[in-house]
Amino acid sequence: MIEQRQTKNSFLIVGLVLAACASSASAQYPTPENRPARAAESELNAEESVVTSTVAPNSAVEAALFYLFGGTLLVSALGVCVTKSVVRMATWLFGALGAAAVLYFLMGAAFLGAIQLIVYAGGTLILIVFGVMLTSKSPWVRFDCPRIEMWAAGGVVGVLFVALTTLLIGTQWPTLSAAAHPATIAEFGKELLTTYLVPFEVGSVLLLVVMIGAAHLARQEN
Amino acid sequence: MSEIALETRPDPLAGTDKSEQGDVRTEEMLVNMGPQHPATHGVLRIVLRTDGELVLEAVPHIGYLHRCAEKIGENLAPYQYIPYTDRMDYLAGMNNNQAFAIAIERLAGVEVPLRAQYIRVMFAELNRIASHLVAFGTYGLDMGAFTPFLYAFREREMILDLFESACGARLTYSYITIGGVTDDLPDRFLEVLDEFMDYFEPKIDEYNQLLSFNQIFVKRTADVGVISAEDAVRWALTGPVLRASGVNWDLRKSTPYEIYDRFDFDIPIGLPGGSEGVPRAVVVGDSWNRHIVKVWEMRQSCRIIRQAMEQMPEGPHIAAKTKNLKLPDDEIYIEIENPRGQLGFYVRGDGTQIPSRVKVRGPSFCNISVLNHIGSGCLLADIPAIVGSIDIVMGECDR
Amino acid sequence: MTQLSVPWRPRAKQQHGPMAALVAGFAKALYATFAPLVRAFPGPLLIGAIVTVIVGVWANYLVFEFVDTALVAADTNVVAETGLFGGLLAITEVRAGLIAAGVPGAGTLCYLLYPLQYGLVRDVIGAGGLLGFISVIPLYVIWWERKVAGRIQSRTGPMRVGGWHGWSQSMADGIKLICKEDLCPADADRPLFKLAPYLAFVPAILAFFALPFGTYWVFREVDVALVFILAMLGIEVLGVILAGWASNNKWSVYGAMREACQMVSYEIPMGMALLIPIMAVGTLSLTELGDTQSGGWTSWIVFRNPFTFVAAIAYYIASLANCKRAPFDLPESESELVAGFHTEYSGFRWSLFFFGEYAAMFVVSGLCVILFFGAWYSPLPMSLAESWGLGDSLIARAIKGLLFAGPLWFVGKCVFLLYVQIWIRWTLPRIRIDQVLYACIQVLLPLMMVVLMGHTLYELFVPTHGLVWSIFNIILSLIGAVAVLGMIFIATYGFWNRVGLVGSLGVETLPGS
Amino acid sequence: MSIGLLHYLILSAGVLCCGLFVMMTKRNAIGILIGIELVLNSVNINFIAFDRYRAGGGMDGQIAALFVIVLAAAEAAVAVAICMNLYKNINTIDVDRGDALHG
Repeated sequence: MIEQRQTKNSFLIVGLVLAACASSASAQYPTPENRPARAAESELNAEESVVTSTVAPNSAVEAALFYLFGGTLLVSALGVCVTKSVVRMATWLFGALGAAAVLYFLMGAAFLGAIQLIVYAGGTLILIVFGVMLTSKSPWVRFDCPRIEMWAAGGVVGVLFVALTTLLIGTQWPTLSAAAHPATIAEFGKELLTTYLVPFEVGSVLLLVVMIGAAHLARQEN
Repeated sequence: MSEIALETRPDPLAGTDKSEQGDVRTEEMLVNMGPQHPATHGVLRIVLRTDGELVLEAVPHIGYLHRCAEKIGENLAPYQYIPYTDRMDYLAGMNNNQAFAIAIERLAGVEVPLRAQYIRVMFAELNRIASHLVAFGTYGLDMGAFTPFLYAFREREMILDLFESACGARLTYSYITIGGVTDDLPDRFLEVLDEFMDYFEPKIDEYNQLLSFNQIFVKRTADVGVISAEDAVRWALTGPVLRASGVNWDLRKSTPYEIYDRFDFDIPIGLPGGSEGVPRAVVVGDSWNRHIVKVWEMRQSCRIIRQAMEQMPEGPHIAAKTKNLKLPDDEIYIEIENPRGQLGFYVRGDGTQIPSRVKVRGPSFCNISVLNHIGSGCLLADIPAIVGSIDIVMGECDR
Repeated sequence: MTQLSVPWRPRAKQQHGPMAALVAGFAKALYATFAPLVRAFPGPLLIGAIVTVIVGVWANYLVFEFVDTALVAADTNVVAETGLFGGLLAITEVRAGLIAAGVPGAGTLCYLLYPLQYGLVRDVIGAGGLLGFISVIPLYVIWWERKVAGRIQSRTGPMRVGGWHGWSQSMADGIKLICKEDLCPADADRPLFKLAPYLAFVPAILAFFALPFGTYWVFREVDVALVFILAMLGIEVLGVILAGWASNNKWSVYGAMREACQMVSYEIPMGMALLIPIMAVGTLSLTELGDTQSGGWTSWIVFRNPFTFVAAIAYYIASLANCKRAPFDLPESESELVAGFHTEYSGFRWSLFFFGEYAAMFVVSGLCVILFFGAWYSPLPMSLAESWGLGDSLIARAIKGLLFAGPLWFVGKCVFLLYVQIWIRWTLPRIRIDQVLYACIQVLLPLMMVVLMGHTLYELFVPTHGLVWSIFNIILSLIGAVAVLGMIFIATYGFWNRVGLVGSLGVETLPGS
Repeated sequence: MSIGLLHYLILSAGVLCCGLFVMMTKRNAIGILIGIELVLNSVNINFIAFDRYRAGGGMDGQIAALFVIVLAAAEAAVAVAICMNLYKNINTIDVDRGDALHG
């Protein structure tokens, strides 16, 4: 009975993912061909890129670092997939988050990389470990999933990955080799408090609400 | 393999109440504190039923140091048994010797020379100081303050030097024996002792500055493990634990043995917070009071020692006949004030040299029984605070 | 013959590996060489070592500065991207540029410094130096802590190993730890158990890579260095939690949970305290934060206004909790939890926790120094140096480095703060977990909120010139002077006090003398 | 060998697929939360990569990524609170057993 329901649930997810796949495949992506208006812009950037190419990290080093940490990210993500113990999953997740943070650094988003480490690694992950400790009876918490469902999920995800990759490779992406200019933290702050002031405030209110809400949820008496 | 072990093991908590009243649903668990644990002062094992940091139950398990001390006493002549008594409470060997010696003397009717009685009292009080110094130091250690421990041991070493000069032993003295003390005081002993007292008495203030009135220490111990006066009496607690609960009861005052009635000293008892410089958070009967009563007792012991030094008479140090005593067909139970409480010896003679029955009432054994009463409902870190304040010696607890 | 069955998993006797043997052999040889020397000439060798370190540091600095000058002189546009290891300068152009810049002896120096043109080579040298520093610091802080503890407790501390005051005691301990068996409990989560010490150790090391020791003395100038270091300190918790969890020991789990509680709560007041210098200066870059405090000790941020003064103290308390030092050493409180999260660890893995802890101690002290206590500047204002008219010669630079600014000042201040940490540890009892959290959430957090608001208002509305400003400045300077003098007095008071012990019973000579 | 936008996008697609797989196969509520974190991270990589390789200035991508991180933290807090509540009520965090609202 429960088995059936589980499979039903996962098929629902499968359907959703396939639908998302299909809709993304049919979407029109901007390519230089269908977007002539940006030609002027890219010219401008070509000019900038000449000026700033000395600032950008050496492309070979960047490539090496990308493959190293991209590989770490993927391996950690796969590790999350195949591990059964929740704490080990969280540890793999930490590997993935750390590698992602290094990639942010690589892409010139140093502030985000640091924030990622603080918020995710320092906060979210501890939250998760907390949750695990509060909710597990034995150190080896395992919730097994029916084998058929594993295969189904794996197949769907594989199809999705292949579809996405073909789609991505087939699309013409802007090929700027470097950022227009590395964003400084000051500009970041300025943007956040001018253009994005409303989302920023909404975000802070959200955090407050979440703080109170989570405390209330966890405390709720039966 | 580990999973099977975990799954098949019977759940010792099955049937216990889940703590539903809390904010967060939690699981209780059993943890073993000891027998090998730095805060249990020897080989005490406390089984804690905990809910996170909260201790719901603390059950002391004793007996790891059981050496059949009482049974041995029924197979040896009393003077042979003296070395066994100081191995019970190894921090207060003199007091244990004294208790057993007094019991046998009263039973067999041995008259103790006056000088011997003065020496005994002096040494018993010195040993009380040494014992309280250990209690003070290790209590600091339990609270995470390492330094007072070494200060206390520095002074204790000096007392042990004095003991060594008198009897050659530093821990298990067998100095106070039936009919007196084994040897007379060595030369210049009283001068050195006087020098030590001059050195030591100001140190008590230093200890208080360093530990007793330290805000963190007060916060850790005040209002922790409170024993009311009624409870203290009901649980048959004795010694500093009883006096900290506000009960003015000390055998040296109430039923003076030896020559304690000749000295002028006070019995420190537990004080409520806010009075006489006591920190506000303190209540009568809490761990802080149990700690401070010992510190004040050190000062009173100093007073007694000084008076004993002044009044020290000349004369023999031991009665004429102390060995091969025939114990009458009678029984006796006497108690004296050990540093930890009332140490009682019950001895029954049957006309031979060897007693037919020896029983000991150990103060640590009686005092530890209150642990579950005051240790439930406190935090995990309070357990060392409580155990340390009760000041147990497992050797005497298990005997 | 039946074999005795044991309740634990039987295991082959483990020998220490070839690596451990190599390290031990090397250290032994080193020790055999130096110990007799040290025993013979402790004083001259100590002075010699200090002088060598200072000279080495400055020579190193000058070399790097030289290369920087060369790079600037040779115009970075000619950097050719020729390989994986960074740009290679055309050596002739550098030479021409240097000669044009008037550097003496540039012709030959240029070729000597050939390898330093590669960014990677310089990174490797820098990282090597940093790692050397990081491995020496815990060794000697541990040794020093034991000496200070000994002094506080009227005993001597390590005296034997190596002769002069047990100078190589930590090394001997390290060798012992490396050679010890690496135990792992039978029911532990083995991979996590083995991983956890590295997770506790590596972030503390990584934090050093963004920590500036002087204006140009930083491995990587990150403009978000402060956030980065905070992140690294935050990650360290993860190692502790995993260690406690993976040990499969209830006491260890207690330690881990305490660490999690403590770190998560103390990060908030710590972050708020750090916001205050950031608000005052307006940057997240530690180099810039430090460089604003060059005008003598009155320009230090701690004396900027009353709120920064409070913030500095609050930061110091929070940082004690952050690197689990007494009185906040609850995760490893030996009287309750035996050893908390590292109960089950032995040997090298155990020592990694301690390396991490001492490195973190240095990092938080370094942050405190940079953000509040004038970074790498001496209490003398830099303007004094200019008024002396020293010029820019090599000797003038050395004098400036010693007297006014430089990594020596930075390390010295850090070491003083480390000393305060040690001093607190051996003086105070430990507080209870509820008191730890109470102190954080109900005392420190509201206090920091008030301080943050007050600081904002102060910065906005109190003039930075004129009478009010002067009065404030004088008052704060007086408070600072009294505090510093008081600290020094208390720190040295014991030295006179202990003389009084001589002659009293049982104390024939002073401990340690 | 030059690293372009495509590389990052493919990487992020891989992480996304892993996250989805985790969400589909794990029965543990916290495991699912971990899957969500992976998916959010792949989104973030996309945002930042687009930000970097986008024509023109601005830092919309980074700001968006910042908000994603904020939301992820908020979501994790609420989700863990829900897990604890779930555990309080049904004594497990197996999501398939939390079907009290199931018709």
